[in-house]
Amino acid sequence: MNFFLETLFGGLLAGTMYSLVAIGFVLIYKASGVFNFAQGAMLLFAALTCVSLQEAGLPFAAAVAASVVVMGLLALAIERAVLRPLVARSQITLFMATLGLSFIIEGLAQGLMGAEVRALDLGIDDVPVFVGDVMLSQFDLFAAATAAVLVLVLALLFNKTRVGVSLRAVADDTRAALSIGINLNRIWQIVWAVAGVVGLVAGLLWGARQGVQFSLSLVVLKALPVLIIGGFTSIGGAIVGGLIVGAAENLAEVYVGPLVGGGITSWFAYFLALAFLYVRPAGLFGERAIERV
Amino acid sequence: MSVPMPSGQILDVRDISLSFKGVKAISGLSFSVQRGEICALIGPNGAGKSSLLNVLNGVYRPDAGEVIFEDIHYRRITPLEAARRGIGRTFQNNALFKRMSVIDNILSGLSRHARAGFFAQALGLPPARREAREHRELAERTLAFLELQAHRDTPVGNLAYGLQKRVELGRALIAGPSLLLLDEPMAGMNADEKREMSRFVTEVNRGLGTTVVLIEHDIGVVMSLSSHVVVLDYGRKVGDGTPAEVRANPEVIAAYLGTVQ
Amino acid sequence: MTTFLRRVAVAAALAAAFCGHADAAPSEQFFPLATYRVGAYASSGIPVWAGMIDYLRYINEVEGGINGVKLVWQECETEWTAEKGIECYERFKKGLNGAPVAIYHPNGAPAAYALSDKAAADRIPLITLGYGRTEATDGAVFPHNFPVMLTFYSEASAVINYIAQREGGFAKLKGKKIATVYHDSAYGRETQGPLKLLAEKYGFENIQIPVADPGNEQSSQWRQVRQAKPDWVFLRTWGVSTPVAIKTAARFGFPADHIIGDIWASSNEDVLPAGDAGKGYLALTPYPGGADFDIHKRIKTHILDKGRSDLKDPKSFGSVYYNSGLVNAAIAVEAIRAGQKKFGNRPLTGDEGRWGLEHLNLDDARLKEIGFLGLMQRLQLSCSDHEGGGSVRVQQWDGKSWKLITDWVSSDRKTLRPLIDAKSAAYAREKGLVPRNCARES
Amino acid sequence: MSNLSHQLPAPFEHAPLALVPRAIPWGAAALLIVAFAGVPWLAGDYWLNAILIPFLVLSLAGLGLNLLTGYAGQTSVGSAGFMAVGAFATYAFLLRVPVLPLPVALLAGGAVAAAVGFVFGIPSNRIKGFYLMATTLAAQFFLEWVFTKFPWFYNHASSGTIAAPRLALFGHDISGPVGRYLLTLSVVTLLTWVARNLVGSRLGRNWMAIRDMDTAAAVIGIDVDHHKRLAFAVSSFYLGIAGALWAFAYLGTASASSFDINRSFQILFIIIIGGMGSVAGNFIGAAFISLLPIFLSQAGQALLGGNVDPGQIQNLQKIIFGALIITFLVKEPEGLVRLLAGLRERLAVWPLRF
Repeated sequence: MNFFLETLFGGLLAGTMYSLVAIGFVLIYKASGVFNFAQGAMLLFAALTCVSLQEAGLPFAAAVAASVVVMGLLALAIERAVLRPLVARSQITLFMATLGLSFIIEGLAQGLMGAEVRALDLGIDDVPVFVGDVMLSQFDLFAAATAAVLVLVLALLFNKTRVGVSLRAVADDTRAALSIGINLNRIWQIVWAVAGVVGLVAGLLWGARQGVQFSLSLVVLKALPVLIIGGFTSIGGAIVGGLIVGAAENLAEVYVGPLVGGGITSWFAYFLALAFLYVRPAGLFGERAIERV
Repeated sequence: MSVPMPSGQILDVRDISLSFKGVKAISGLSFSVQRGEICALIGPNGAGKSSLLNVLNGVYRPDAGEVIFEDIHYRRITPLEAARRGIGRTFQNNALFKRMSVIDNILSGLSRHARAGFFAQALGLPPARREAREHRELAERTLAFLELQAHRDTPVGNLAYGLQKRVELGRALIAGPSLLLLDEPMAGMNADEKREMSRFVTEVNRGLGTTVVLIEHDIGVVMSLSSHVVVLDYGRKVGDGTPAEVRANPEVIAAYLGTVQ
Repeated sequence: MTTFLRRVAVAAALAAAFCGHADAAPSEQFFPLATYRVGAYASSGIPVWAGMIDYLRYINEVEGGINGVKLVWQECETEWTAEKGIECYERFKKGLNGAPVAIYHPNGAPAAYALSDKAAADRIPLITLGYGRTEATDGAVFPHNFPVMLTFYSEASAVINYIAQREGGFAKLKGKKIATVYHDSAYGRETQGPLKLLAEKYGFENIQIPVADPGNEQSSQWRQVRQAKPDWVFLRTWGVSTPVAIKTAARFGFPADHIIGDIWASSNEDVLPAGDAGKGYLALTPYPGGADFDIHKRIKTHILDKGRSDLKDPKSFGSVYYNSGLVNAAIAVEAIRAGQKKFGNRPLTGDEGRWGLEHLNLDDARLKEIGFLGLMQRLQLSCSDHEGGGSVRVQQWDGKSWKLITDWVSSDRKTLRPLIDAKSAAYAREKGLVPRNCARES
Repeated sequence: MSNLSHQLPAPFEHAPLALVPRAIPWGAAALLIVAFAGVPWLAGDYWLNAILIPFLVLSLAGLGLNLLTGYAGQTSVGSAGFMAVGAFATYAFLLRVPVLPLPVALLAGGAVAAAVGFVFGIPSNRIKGFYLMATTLAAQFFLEWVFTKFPWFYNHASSGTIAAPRLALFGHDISGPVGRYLLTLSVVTLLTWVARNLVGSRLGRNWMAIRDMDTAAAVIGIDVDHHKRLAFAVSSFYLGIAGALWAFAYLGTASASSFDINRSFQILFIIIIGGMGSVAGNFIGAAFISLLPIFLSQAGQALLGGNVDPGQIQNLQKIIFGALIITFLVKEPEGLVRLLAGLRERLAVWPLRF
């Protein structure tokens, strides 16, 4: 029973790491209707920028601040070069454009900052913590707390600021938002920048865990089932989806894995997502559009 | 429950109710359509006319009530089954296949009549070729009837709105439906185009004996084209009868004058 | 559009130029370098090419080539993929400006598999150190594949031998638990067969725990490890899954000094990202890290200090992957030297290169001579044995660098050879091949 | 059928008939003659092994995906998974039923892939768009896992790889570069012809109708669910055969990782660049995608020599590639095939316009 609880809690905590990546997706999808495959590349780019600056001698806080600026500039460039020319095109077209974008960002990241593995130390002791008999990871707790703070900050940003209100207007009804004079391009720039910063946070946490290197961009594949379960349009959904995927994946690997030879985490989350989809075709929290004909 | 339909009727709508997320779109609507007539549905925007058509051919699923079409009773039917039973349909905002040519759009209307199997088509075997040739002839005739030959190979997305309406009519027509549902077939047309479209509808109705249910805002067109008018307002029926009867109905006048100037 | 067409025209012209070079009498030996400097595995590749190029440069500039035959090399980027690997091979196989190819390093498992048949048809030997088909040890069935020094089977045996050494003899293995945490791929699974056999032989409990690719989240695996409480963990991950494994192990309280990394989990790049969690981590390797070997002193004086090194980051000098580049290059150079004894001091063809490899014999004296003693094990190849070595050294990470803690630990290749013979025979049947008769080869 | 025309009103009967006569595709015929008769004599090993064979196989894979995505409108990023099914199934047939001739084994492998594709296409009745794409990702990862997990699929080889058994056709050994090229070319020609038949027939029309608007397709009597599943099956058949050719005619030895997600993306790029909803576009896209990197690396090698880090050339190539994809999406969403058609139209009126 203890083992079960430990697996469950460990999985839930691990799931928040997925949620962190998924949140960036949700922001962009809500504001610009783009399924941003390049989120993984942005994560890599952000973390690599931060580590490179740190290596160049900047203190950690300054490096983070500078990375935030860089991600803002990247967002500006993306909005200009990709989103604006493709406005009003189909979602699939936009998705494919982000595939191209991910190539560019990955090429840039490795070209400018090298392909070596960089260690990243956030100064968190990664030693086990015991709650009763149940072992938890301090690092995971920290990551979960970070995710919570991030969600709180985002909630404040979207509910209390003018930018946030216009963003929600855009997400609700783009045409109506345009008609009341909201500058769509500006909103996109801001949202992509915020998503870049979310990517930075996720990139630093993932980077601390596995080293900052190319494979950081692969975490995007882990975030997809999370999005599907949670729905593309809900930050709450991204959190819940991450928790579900994390817990289910861990439980499945431990309890189902041995029956089929293990190593099932690569696809289990996707099948779980499929099962959810079959019941709710637009995710747990997503809303299914009524087809108007 | 299933009271038999009087002969001469092709469609009987009984107590249909439909709502979206708790908002009533149609409530307790009943009316019937005689075989061979042109029945017009009129009413202000949001009265539930399009929703009703969507219920009839299964795009929407009503909460209550029953539809009787020919000899089948249903509340919920799939659009596919409705098409197979002979209900043809055009849409308010044109539901054409925009990247396909005019002739391909018309041809697609025949697909439920096709018999050639997968391998016959894949390998270009004689049965498939013969069928394709026959279908093409029929499509060419439809094009000619609707005077669309000049646009045969144009992608419909590039056509003027009025022409698109005609293509959509052709696509529904070529399948030989016994009931044709036309959702604002003359929307956005000028007087000449409306006259032409009216002519097509009349010819289809008389030549083929196809029963037509259409939604139209232009009262003039409705009065000259149809033999039966049903008036809806806020999802309820407020009038039902010949054009003359409906024109004299005070409730109809109130509903109409209240919204349309 | 027109610029695009122009570009295509230039490309066609270039490609034509490549295909139709004039044949001159060869005076140089061509070393094709199929590299991977970008993509997911670039971080491990970059130091390898530096090691290879530095060694080739050292041979050319200090020793005047191999018995006077100068070496030329050219790079071709494969991104560790099979397609680009094939493209590079096809580009290179005819040689460079007349300089022939004697030996080819596919550098990457996908390319190695894809080139196996093609190289056999072109009669060019492939060296796959630490990857490739284990059953290619049987040179009778695989004349052109050379999984030299260490196959995954030998590696499995060597790790058990090392554990026995630590535990105080093979008798002590009985009842011990040895868990293998492996990357769930063909590479990761390859030790399952030999470990099963050895577990039966020595009576230890063989626990296998797979990590799905890419392996950046492993809490469920290490929770299983924690539950099973093994005495030792044999870590057969690769790429990003290694540092994640080391970190996650620490998170679950499993001691790093009881984890033994395999050949692909034994580099600086594998432990550096793990930070403090990697302190004490053990790893076995056929090419240990360290810059104190004799060859390093020579290369430092003649190449590095003259600014002629291919290394961009001098910190990597003596890193495990840099040293693997040295060892890979040295095997090829020595094989060509062996071939020259029979064919004369001239550039060799693929066939001659293969003969040289099958008659390669590096004993301690020769290793000392070329400066590789301690860095490279004794190696003797033959027609029936394309592996030759089978030993590893165990190194321990102290947080900054690797410290060698053992001499060469050999493997029990005799016990495992029947497994290999069965697989190579199955392959021969499948392909309808008639094995060579090694007794009649000279 | 004829009973339908009896119901037509008078104007229908008198309508003039204008059927377009079928033109003989001289261009295609000439291309085929060159490909079958000329290329084997002219091209060396490098062109056959490293460029033409993979180009043809990728074109075929692109064609398979294009049927599903470009024609039926269902985006898939699991193409490589279905290729793997075709490769491993063909291998199993060749290995375990040695009497089967190669073409039959290929067909059977394709059929198995089609069946698997059909199964993964079942959710398409409820799941749409990006959500459906996730289904195909599930297929990708699951199939990759299956073909590493169960040693039966690769005959218990220690390396997890499958190697081409002796390639022979009617007793002729075709394992040389020319033999493998001709095998690939024949298969691709045949399947391209079939694909042209399909997309020009009612089936292709129905797929396009579903792509353009699936609700309307159902309303006019097209069985949308059935056609979507059929598209998955047919597409997977093509991909399966492409996978078998990739493994045996091109690579020689393959494993599950030869069919990873990057291959799926590569095939998706082929159809984006070449042109969705076009048969010829797949060939153009595949040519582009297989030649561009080779051109860039050769050009880099030739122009810059050893002065530039080859890794940087590769990074640059990645950036160029990504930029090209975006440029295509912005400037020519219908792909290179449209661009070339435009060029041809302009050339046709050349003396007048230029």
